[in-house]
Amino acid sequence: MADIAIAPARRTAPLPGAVDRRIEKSAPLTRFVLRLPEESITAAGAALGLDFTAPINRAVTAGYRMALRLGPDEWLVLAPAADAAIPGALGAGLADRLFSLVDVSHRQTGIRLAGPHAGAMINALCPLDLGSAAFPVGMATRTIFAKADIVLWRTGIAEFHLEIWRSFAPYVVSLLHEIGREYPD
Amino acid sequence: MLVISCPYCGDRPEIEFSYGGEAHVVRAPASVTDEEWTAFLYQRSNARGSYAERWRHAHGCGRFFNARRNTVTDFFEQTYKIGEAPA
Amino acid sequence: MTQKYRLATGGLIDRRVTVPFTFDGKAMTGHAGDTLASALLANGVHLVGRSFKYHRPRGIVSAGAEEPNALVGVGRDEGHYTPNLRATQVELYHGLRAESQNRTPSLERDVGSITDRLWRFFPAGFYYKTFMWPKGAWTKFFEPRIRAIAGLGRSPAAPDAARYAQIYAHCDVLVIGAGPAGLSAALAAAETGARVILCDEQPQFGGALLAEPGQSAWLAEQRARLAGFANITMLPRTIAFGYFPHNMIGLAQDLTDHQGETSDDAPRGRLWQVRAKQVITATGAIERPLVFPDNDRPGIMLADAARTYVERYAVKPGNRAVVFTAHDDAYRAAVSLHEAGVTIAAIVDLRESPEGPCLDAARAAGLPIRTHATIIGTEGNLRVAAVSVATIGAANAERIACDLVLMSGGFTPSVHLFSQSRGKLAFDPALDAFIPGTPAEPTIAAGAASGCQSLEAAIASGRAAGLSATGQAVAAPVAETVAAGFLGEVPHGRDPASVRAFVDFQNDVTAKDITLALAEGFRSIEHVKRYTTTGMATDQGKTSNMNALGIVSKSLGVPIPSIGTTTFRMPYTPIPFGYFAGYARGDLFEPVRETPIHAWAAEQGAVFEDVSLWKRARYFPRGAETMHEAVARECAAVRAGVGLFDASTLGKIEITGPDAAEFLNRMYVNAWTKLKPGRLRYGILLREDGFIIDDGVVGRIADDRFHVTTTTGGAARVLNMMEDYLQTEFTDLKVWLTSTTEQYAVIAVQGPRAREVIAPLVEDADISAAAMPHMSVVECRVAGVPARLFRVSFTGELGFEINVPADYGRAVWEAIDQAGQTHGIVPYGTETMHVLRAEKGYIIVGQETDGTATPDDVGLTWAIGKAKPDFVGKRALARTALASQTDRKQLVGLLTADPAEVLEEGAHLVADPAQPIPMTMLGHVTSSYWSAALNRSIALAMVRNGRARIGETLHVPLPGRSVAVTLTDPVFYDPEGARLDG
Amino acid sequence: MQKFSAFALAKEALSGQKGWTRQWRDAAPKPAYEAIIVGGGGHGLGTAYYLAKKHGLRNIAVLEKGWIGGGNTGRNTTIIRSNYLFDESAALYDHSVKLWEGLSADLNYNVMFSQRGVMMLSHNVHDEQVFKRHVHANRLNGVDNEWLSPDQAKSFCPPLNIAPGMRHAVTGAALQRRAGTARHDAVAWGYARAADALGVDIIQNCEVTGIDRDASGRVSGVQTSRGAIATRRLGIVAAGNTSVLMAMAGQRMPLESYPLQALVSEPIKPIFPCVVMSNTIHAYISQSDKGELVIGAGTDAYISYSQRGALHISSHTLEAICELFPMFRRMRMLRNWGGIVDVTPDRSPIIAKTEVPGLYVNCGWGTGGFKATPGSADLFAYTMAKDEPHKINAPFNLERFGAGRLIDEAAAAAVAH
Ligand SMILES: Cc1cc2nc3c(=O)[nH]c(=O)nc-3n(C[C@H](O)[C@H](O)[C@H](O)COP(=O)(O)OP(=O)(O)OC[C@H]3O[C@@H](n4cnc5c(N)ncnc54)[C@H](O)[C@@H]3O)c2cc1C
Ligand SMILES: NC(=O)c1ccc[n+]([C@@H]2O[C@H](COP(=O)([O-])OP(=O)(O)OC[C@H]3O[C@@H](n4cnc5c(N)ncnc54)[C@H](O)[C@@H]3O)[C@@H](O)[C@H]2O)c1
Ligand SMILES: Cc1cc2nc3c(=O)[nH]c(=O)nc-3n(C[C@H](O)[C@H](O)[C@H](O)COP(=O)(O)O)c2cc1C
Ligand SMILES: [Zn+2]
Repeated sequence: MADIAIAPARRTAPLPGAVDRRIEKSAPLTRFVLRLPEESITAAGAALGLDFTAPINRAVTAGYRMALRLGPDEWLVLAPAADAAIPGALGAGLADRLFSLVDVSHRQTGIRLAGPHAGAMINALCPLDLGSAAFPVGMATRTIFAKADIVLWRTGIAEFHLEIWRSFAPYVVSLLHEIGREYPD
Repeated sequence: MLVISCPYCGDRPEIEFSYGGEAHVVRAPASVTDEEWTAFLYQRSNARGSYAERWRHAHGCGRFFNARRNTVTDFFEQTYKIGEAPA
Repeated sequence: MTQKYRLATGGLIDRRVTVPFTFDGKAMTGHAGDTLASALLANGVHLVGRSFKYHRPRGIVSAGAEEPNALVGVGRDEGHYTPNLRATQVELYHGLRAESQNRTPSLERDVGSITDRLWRFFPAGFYYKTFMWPKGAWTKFFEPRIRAIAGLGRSPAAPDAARYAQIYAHCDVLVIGAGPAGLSAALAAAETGARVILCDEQPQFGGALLAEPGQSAWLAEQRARLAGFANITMLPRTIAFGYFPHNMIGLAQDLTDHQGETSDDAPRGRLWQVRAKQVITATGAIERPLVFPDNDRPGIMLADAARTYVERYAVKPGNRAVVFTAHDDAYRAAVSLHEAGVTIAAIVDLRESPEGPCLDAARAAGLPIRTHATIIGTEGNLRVAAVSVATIGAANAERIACDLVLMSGGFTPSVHLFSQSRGKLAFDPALDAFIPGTPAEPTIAAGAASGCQSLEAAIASGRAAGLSATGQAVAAPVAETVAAGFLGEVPHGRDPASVRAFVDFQNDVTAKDITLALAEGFRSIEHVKRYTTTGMATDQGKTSNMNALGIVSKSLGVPIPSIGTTTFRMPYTPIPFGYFAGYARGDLFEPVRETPIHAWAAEQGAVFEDVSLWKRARYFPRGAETMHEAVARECAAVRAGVGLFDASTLGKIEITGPDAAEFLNRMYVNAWTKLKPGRLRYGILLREDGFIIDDGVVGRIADDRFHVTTTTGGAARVLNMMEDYLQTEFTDLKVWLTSTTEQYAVIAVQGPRAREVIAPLVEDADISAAAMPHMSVVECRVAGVPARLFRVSFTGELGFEINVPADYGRAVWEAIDQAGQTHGIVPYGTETMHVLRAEKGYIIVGQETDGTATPDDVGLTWAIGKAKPDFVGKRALARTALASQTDRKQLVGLLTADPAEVLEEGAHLVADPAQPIPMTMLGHVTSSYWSAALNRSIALAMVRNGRARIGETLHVPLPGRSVAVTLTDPVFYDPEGARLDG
Repeated sequence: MQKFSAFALAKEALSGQKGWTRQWRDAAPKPAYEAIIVGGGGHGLGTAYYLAKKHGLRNIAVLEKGWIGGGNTGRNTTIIRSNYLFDESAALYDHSVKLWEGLSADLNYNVMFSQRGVMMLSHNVHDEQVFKRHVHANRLNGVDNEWLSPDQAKSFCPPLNIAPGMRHAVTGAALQRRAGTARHDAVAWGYARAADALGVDIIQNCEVTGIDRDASGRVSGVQTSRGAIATRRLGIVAAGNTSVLMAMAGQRMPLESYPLQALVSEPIKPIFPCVVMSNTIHAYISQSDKGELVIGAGTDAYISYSQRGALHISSHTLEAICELFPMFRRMRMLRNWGGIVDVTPDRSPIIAKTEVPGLYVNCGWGTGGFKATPGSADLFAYTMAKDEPHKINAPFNLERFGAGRLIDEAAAAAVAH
């Protein structure tokens, strides 16, 4: 047992410095990789209040919770850092059904990129078609940005949320900054 | 950069994928002869023309799947999920 | 100099804006809208360069991308210098500095032109036939001299100052070329609402119509319509350079280069990678030169180019011209020049009795026409001065003085991109040219690129392409009669041995070189190309390939379609490397991965090393310490007290699911079923071929949950391999894999005092030796933070590895460092970690192993779960060469006779250092360090049959000496492992 | 064979170049040959030459589906070196370098073997360990290879950027001075001409479409696009297409064929004196005698016979070139192309008999067989003539895979080319 008093630990975010004027660091989030075999999908949705039947590469939100379906059986569940109820709710809701839940809150970090050139800036180094027909608001997928793997989620017509592994985050942000130098806003 | 149709995600750019070599090479059990083991481990049809191969949508849904591609033109004939039979 | 050859009216240049520039240091002016070529011509300059091989004086031949001759170096300073730019493509800007190339000391007097006087000694392929003796003379003597004469421009001498941008784009229709065909295509497609991209390499849209004042109203109307469509992306100054599989097109867009001396803040250019549902190539056609004796003098240019200089740039390319043609279009040029005040001394037409409206117009203008006639020679040193004209087949020639010769052999459709797309070309006998045939990709050719010659046909074919690309009904094509022209060497009746009729102007390939190649047995057009170098210059044969083909066809008596073309390859015109490199520069070249503790280490003055993409602290020098001193101190501190090490880069994989243990059984050599929750095991992973690919400690967190670690460099590879087996091989298992490498910061606390240091910080766990033995794991809180606490050691000392959520890594690290101060804690780096583990004989995968080592080779047979029926690599271990006990290299320790001698890693071992070369090598040193603990050097080595040789002496031969070593057990320190249980 | 020399050039200069004769005959297939080589690349033509010259065979044909030298021989970055790690490889490649040193004279054809030195850059501690292991092994094998500091590397190759702050700073280099380049086309043509002079039929536009075997299973001939041709000794030297040909004899091979790209810049005056390779950041560069920067890229991820590679692969290489040589960032790409390289599991070649009597195979050179051309041809000719391997190529057999006796240069060094 600890025999000295321990002060609450300080968090050090993976993106320490200031970022681009178009780039906002997201607040700390709780993040889980949730894997669900077919038979657990509905029950898990009921437990967390999220629609897990939505198609692959879509985001669903309910209140402050969000889930991005990144694979046929894979969801990235996001919630404010204070939401500590997810594992418990799933455990209770799924009882003896199979699922896998892994906490990745610190594995990655989020940024929000917004503005009229947000799509073009991402397309500088991401090969996806980000036209609004091919990549509508609500679409979310893992993809490539230069030499980094990212999760790209379109949260608005000119607004994207990116999830990036922490050690790649400075690289992605520096690239976006470099790309953004030629755009006025 | 090819366009590859992931059976889960649809058409996506090649750089999201990793290559998995020839498909339908069944892993030999430990009981096989040296020749059979060597065939499994090293010998590939390496076909010129229609070729069954594996890809993984590594920077996407993460799934492995199979494809048939013409190795002369690089055009895909089809892609299909693991466990499914080619059309 | 005044612009003596500038016309008073007409053209698209802006006479209000005078633009100063220099050429070879000479100050001149041009106007906005000029190219460097048109401005030079306006100043009466034709001589602009020297050819590649013979250093012949060369002038401007064309007005576009096909230019073979007018290559110049441009740039305000070395950081902005580019060699080999085509003056015909360089837009004039204020202060432009251009210099000629491939000449010493000056363009007018060039010592290199000695090769021209000796040209008879330098036929095609001459270098294959000589310079072979004496041995070594090629590299030392001949080659350097040949290299000095060859080459065109010079490399910039300083790093490029510019920045480059890139973008991926998608569209329904990409239209390449904005001439009448491309404009019509883009508009027809855009009307349906399709996403259209329209690009053209020129600064303005219009293509051929930019030189047709009569069509300016039509052009203005089309441009206005374009502007009305929000769904058209318009990209002027954008070259489509490459056609890649699955309809991806590479575009190079010039952003600021044409503006000249702008700041380097804005990117110089942008690489586009466009994925199009349909592509329309409306890339026009290129006029062909005629191949006649001495056809390469400055002042000899393509007819349509001359007309373009008059009509578009308002420049008179000479005062007195002879027009040499096999095509009607040159008559239009003749009339244009005539109207601009150029005397047309003669129109020499190869054809017997050409007729048509173009000839009528020339006749009406009173221009002298000689049909069935040819040019058999030219005169003039640095500029053409006269031509000799003869009736075909006749002996006597007429000398006609001139300062300008226009030539037209007809037009070659620009099929480069279509052909790059692997579409099949079809030979059109009416055109005497290849046109797009069966496509391989969704692509349509339009306009002159598809063989149209009239404006009406070009517009109609463009519109039809735009409609069909968007799935609409298309009307029948406009009927037109097209004219071919002439291919190959023109008849001149002179001794072929004594004349040079140039086919490839830049590489100095003559008609005679091509027939020589044929005579020497080079029959395939690909061989002809490579033996003569025709078409291999920086213009890639845009003006020469068809003529070369014509010569081959006539010489061999084989029709052109049976000969075929050489392969079209990207890029269509040369593209700067910088476009491809784009943003990937300096720290943005590749991600620099840093751990959560990196900043702390940097603040302490750590020296870092690159391990895959990671930066890892290698050692923490104090004051002026060398690496050796720092490492010795860090080692001693860990052995005697306690040290702190950042192990965050280790790969981590969370394996969950009811079958997790069985999955590990099948993947790793080890047995996992009996591993209890809360315990750790060292695992070894093989490839299916039996060789070690990775290793790491695996902790069982719960029955259905494992925490797997991998090497730093192996993290992604191992996860991918596991996913592969899980998804495709062991599909019966209910298991899920999640990378947690970056979820945790990993802090290793190692040394006899490790427990004392961390104990005060640990909550919710009993870490006493009894409760938490070596190789166990517990979930608890450390410094107030939830942690997975491993009791594990890679140093041989009592040790812990604390996994905490990454954002808390630094705080926990600092808390431990703080708590450790009274115990003399020191941070240590990877170098110390290496020494400590080597003292214990622990291997590093990738250092002791190199992809050819089995578990037994490195003494890890004990780890193999013998009872398991199968695991990845098991079957392979039974192969003869792997199962051998005597033939394999095995891990041993080495002690040098002189304890101060630290062997070099990579050095090899032999039994007899006196044997002759090649020596029989028995193995090599994999790791070698100064051991502070043992106060001597130690080394690990892989040695053939090494375990049986322990105790023997072997030798490490070094340059000039040899070091004797004794083979020992690889564990140098605490062989009983007593310290682990501290 | 007409003798090539400065004298011959002078004579022809004065007599209108009329005296040059064919460098090789455009032979039509005969019904039968003592030995047939499939594949008119450097290795195949060289094999025919040595079979005729050293082993006295006279009735030999080389069958080439296109034009000789049109395969990888005509599309490689021409790097020649022999500083390989394992004894087997060092012996093989150094045998070749020694033959290169006399090749122009032997063939009476200037193949422009230029021993300007090949420098391999190290960028981290691991690279250093690997390269030093090479340097030591090479020295004991009699192969020259030396370790250079970054400054020494810079003075050997002045355009090199050795700034310590680079993303992948240069920490040293291994230099083989005897290594260098040669003129790729000349190698094919020189062998063809010399083989032709010894009576070898070089038959172009002749694609082998089938392999015939007699009742005993022995090779009895080939089917081709120009008819059937009989032979009892068949050597397959078809690089990227080896699997396709061997399948005609029912043989599955341990090979995969990948696209490999190269590119050249526009020519410039001499600036780059040697060859530089960086495996860590994927760049290979030299300057040809004509002045182009010759740059090698990596393979594409997938099997392909398309002879072209993807843009992102060559872009990646150009990123690396621009980092190492920042003044080349403004240089322009002139032409880019691809070849088909046949890769074995251990990245070492196969020069061997097969289980089919009369069938021999020389393949698996992957991204690095140009350097081996004369040595490989010499040893393969020996193997075909004697029906047993020479001791240098004996380890490079087909059985090594099953036995696990791999010669894994790639695993040992992650070195291509
Ligand atoms: C881009 C690139 C760069 C390279 N760089 C280097 C380097 O720097 N250094 C180095 O040492 N190596 C390099 N290599 C490898 C090297 O080019 C090859 O290993 C070597 O040239 C192989 O020679 P070859 O004679 O075996 O094959 P090839 O020259 O490919 O000859 C094989 C011939 O077989 C013919 N053929 C195939 N099928 C048939 C059939 N059915 N019937 C008849 N003929 C057939 C083909 O048409 C071809 O001409 C490189 C390769 C590439 C592609
Ligand atoms: N015989 C002939 O073929 C012939 C001769 C003279 C004039 N013409 C006239 O030429 C016109 C033909 O119209 P068109 O639209 O087919 O051709 P065009 O020559 O008018 O336009 C082609 C355009 O494509 C651009 N281009 C070519 N390759 C490119 C590339 N790779 N990337 C970007 N841009 C590229 C060129 O800069 C040019 O602007 C008609 O007016 C016709 O009468 C034809
Ligand atoms: C060492 C080397 C140098 C080359 N130099 C040139 C060159 O200067 N100009 C050129 O057009 N092509 C050059 N090439 C490329 C060839 O033109 C051609 O692209 C290559 O042989 C592949 O053939 P393919 O493109 O016809 O398929 C060179 C090729 C090699 C191997
Ligand atoms: Zn997918």
